[in-house]
Amino acid sequence: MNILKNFLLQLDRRIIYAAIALAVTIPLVLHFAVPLKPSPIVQSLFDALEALPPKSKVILSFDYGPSTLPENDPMAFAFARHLLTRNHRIYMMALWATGARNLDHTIEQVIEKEFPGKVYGVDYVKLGYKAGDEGLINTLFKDFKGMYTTDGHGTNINDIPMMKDITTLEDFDMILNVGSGRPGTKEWIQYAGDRGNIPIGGAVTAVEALLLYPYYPRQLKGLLGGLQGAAEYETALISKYPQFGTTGRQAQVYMGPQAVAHCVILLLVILGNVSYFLGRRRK
Amino acid sequence: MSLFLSVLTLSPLNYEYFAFDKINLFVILILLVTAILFFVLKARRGKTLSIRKIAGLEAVEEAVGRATEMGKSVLFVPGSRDLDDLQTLAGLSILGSVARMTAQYEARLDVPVNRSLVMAAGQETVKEAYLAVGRPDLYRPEMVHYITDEQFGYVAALEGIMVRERPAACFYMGAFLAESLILAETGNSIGAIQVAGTAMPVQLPFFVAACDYTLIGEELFAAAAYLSQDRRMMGSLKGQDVGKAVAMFAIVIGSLLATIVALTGSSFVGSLFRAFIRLFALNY
Amino acid sequence: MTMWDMIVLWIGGAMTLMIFSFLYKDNPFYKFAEHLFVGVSAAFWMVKAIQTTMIPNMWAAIWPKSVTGILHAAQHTEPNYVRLIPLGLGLLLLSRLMPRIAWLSRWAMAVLIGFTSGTYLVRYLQSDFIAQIRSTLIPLVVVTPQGLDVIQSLLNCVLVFGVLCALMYFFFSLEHRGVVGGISRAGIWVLMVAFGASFGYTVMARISLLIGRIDYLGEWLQSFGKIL
Amino acid sequence: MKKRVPLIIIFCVGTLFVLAIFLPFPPFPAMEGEVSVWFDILKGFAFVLGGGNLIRVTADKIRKGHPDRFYLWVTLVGFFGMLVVGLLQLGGPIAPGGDFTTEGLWFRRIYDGIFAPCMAAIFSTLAFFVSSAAYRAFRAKNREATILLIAAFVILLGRTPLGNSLTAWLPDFLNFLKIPWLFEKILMYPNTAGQRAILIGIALGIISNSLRLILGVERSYLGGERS
Repeated sequence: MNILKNFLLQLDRRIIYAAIALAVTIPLVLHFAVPLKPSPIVQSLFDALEALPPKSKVILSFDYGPSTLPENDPMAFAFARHLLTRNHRIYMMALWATGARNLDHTIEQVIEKEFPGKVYGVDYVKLGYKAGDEGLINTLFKDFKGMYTTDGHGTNINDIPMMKDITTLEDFDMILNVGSGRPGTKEWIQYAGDRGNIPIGGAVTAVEALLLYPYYPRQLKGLLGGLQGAAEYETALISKYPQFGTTGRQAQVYMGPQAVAHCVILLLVILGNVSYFLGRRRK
Repeated sequence: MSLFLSVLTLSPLNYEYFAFDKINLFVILILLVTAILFFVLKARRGKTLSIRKIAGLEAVEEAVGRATEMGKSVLFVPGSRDLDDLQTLAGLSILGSVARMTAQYEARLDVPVNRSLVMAAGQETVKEAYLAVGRPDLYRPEMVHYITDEQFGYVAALEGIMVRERPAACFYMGAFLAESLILAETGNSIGAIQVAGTAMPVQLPFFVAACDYTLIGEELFAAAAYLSQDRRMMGSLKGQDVGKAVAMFAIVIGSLLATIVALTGSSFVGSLFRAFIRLFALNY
Repeated sequence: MTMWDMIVLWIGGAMTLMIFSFLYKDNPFYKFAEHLFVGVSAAFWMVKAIQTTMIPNMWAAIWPKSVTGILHAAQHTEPNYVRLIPLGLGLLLLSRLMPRIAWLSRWAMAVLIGFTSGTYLVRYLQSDFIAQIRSTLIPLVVVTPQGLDVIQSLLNCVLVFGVLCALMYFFFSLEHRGVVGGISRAGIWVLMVAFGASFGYTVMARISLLIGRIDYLGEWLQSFGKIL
Repeated sequence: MKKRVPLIIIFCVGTLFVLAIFLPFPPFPAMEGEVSVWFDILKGFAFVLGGGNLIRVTADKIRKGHPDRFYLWVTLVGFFGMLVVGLLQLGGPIAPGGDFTTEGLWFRRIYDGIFAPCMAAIFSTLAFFVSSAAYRAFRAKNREATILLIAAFVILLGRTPLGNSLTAWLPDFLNFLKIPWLFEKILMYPNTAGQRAILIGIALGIISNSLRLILGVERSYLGGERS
């Protein structure tokens, strides 16, 4: 008992760090996955995408940097899979300079690998990054091609078949934002959704999600909040399209370590209080 | 008021020259500006206004004093956003007051920043503070120095500065993002007194959990006024209180009206409630 | 995976470990990574500013002909002379490099500060003052066709009185004594619940970041396996 | 002249932007967007000052024989290396549009190999800091801290599958004791109340601070002493 008491009272923060590292690593190595049922806010976005008629024009905006990749990438992947399976057209862009790399990553990892039959310029296009943050959304409202005169590869925008009938942001059937801050889903809602009555779907980090709940369901069709939201969307996607059962589980695989780490943190809170009361009694 | 509003918005006014759909915004703006101006002017005439103690701010001077005694430096971080965020400007105003203290105590001041514009403004602020207390000899432009615009590159450098220089007092005042807890925990591990202030709601819990004192939201903007003890600045705080009173009054009236509607279903009170709500309508 | 991809992955993995080594204690590896990251990232944002702002939004706007063929955006557009203003302000800002006229830079700063304060004043008045009050105008009792909904009514009361008490905490003119002290104490409790809740909520996001990194290190380790 | 002019500029520009939202005719509605672009351009100019400062401070330390000279050299090499590679777009076609994702670009390789991993690694250390803060800060020291602790604990529990199954056996009329119910209601009611009060306070703080700046009551950052 005394050993435990002294251990808790003099607990080095490095032991806590090691505990968390193990709590994450072991389940990851063991591929410990957690089954999840889609919550209403996630299911509603899934259904909104399902309800779009084929060949709909959908913007997929990559508004996140490398620091939130683990949360945001699975969301972008799941959207790309869902949209292409439903034969929609994807217009990929980024409001964040650092988002451009993630856009490429989605094309390389998902579109080129899993959908070799899809044609660049017909089924998907890489518009790339443009500076201007929410101001860019404003400008796109007036003149889309004035801002994007070329695609991300430098090809003239008028030579790209799927850009033919685009003049303003209002020509799109839906905007999906994968984001982690400002500009992000909130700006898409304020500057595009509210103004042009374009349906907006959000997929953001757990921290951001907290601030976006008030916009659902009126201004926001649905929301994936953090890894959990992404994993729920994957569940919805796999149950409808079982072909993604092996490739489409990025977030679910990450949810195992997540759950274990959470339990470890709960334990730490309890231990912290035990040590506090033990220390107080000793005085 | 509601009658006045409906008369205004229904009358054939010329919308081309004034956005009458935002008239409610205009009215509230004028109300708040008048309240603040009234107290600023009243204070200028020499009226002493009493302001309650703010614990975090009482601690600032104590922390600078302790750093001086220990012969260690004072670290000041004015947030991680640019000059186009008002929190950064509030942080710089507090820097002005802290710099006066370090000049008086002859303590070392270190202000690493992650925006070039903030560096320029920060240098002016610190220089003026050292001049104001008559110690321009102690001022060095390198006190405020630029690191990198990259949020986490800046954080990496700050962590390095903390564990190597071991400042005795760390101030985090301004707009903070995810770095808040990294800074506060590193500061905690070196045993520094930490006072933080931010108006980023998501980051406040981390500062509250890991720092000795935290200025919550509005207190950040009040801090400069409080620390400077400038009468006109203190007056503006009284004006803010009028704003809060307006907000509380509106919430009480509004929810009472809504309750009466819910209980009685009276159509008269219902229309009264709808008129009241229009005062707070947003027309972007 | 090309050779370059491999090299990039190795360096990335090594950098990740160097950064993590700080958690044990400050050491030469961390110092190396930290200093390299500072230098590289400062230049990264500088290059970005030149390529995505200075050239397309200033240079190309003022003098579109000069970038025809290089910058697609600038083709066939008329010069936008309004952008001479930021050019002028920028030059004023650079006067800081010459101590004798350094005070001129304050003019540029003054424009920025005026812009920030003006836009912030109205933006926050709308989105945070008015909109937040508007959302709090709710009935304290909720009556459904089945009768009084006690739990929902209580929750609404928590919301309305919670906002009122917490606002009381922020009053500067009143010392926290007596009735005011009691109300503002309740206000602090409300704030504490909010802080606890949002801390607990955020933990999840932070853990995912680490999972991503450890996964990356796994990939890094596997790349060694491929070589050996 | 040195002190008066900046104050006049702040007053005019600030007032202009306050009034702009009430004036629906050109150029006012588009003004904010345009000036944000100016701001970005000015940031570009400011990089000369910031980058210059970084080089000068670093070089000064090296000259004075700072014990960390080696590392300071690393900063300089990293800075100039990335600058040259980026501005000249080494290894790829010249495209001043700012696209750095082209295969083969050195800028992209350094981004992938150094910038992105460092950024993500530092961000992810938050997982460790969150845990040590949870151990140390969530202690029932007094009433306020206990409330913080309970709220955080319930929310944390609600985010795990464990928390959901823990109270699943409760009968329906005790629904309000179930963790998922508490999780949702704490987030939606007391949490919202606290956040809302903070937001209203912040808005007032910003309004008053902006006004102090516009009126020139607050002017320390301009190097002008307060009167």
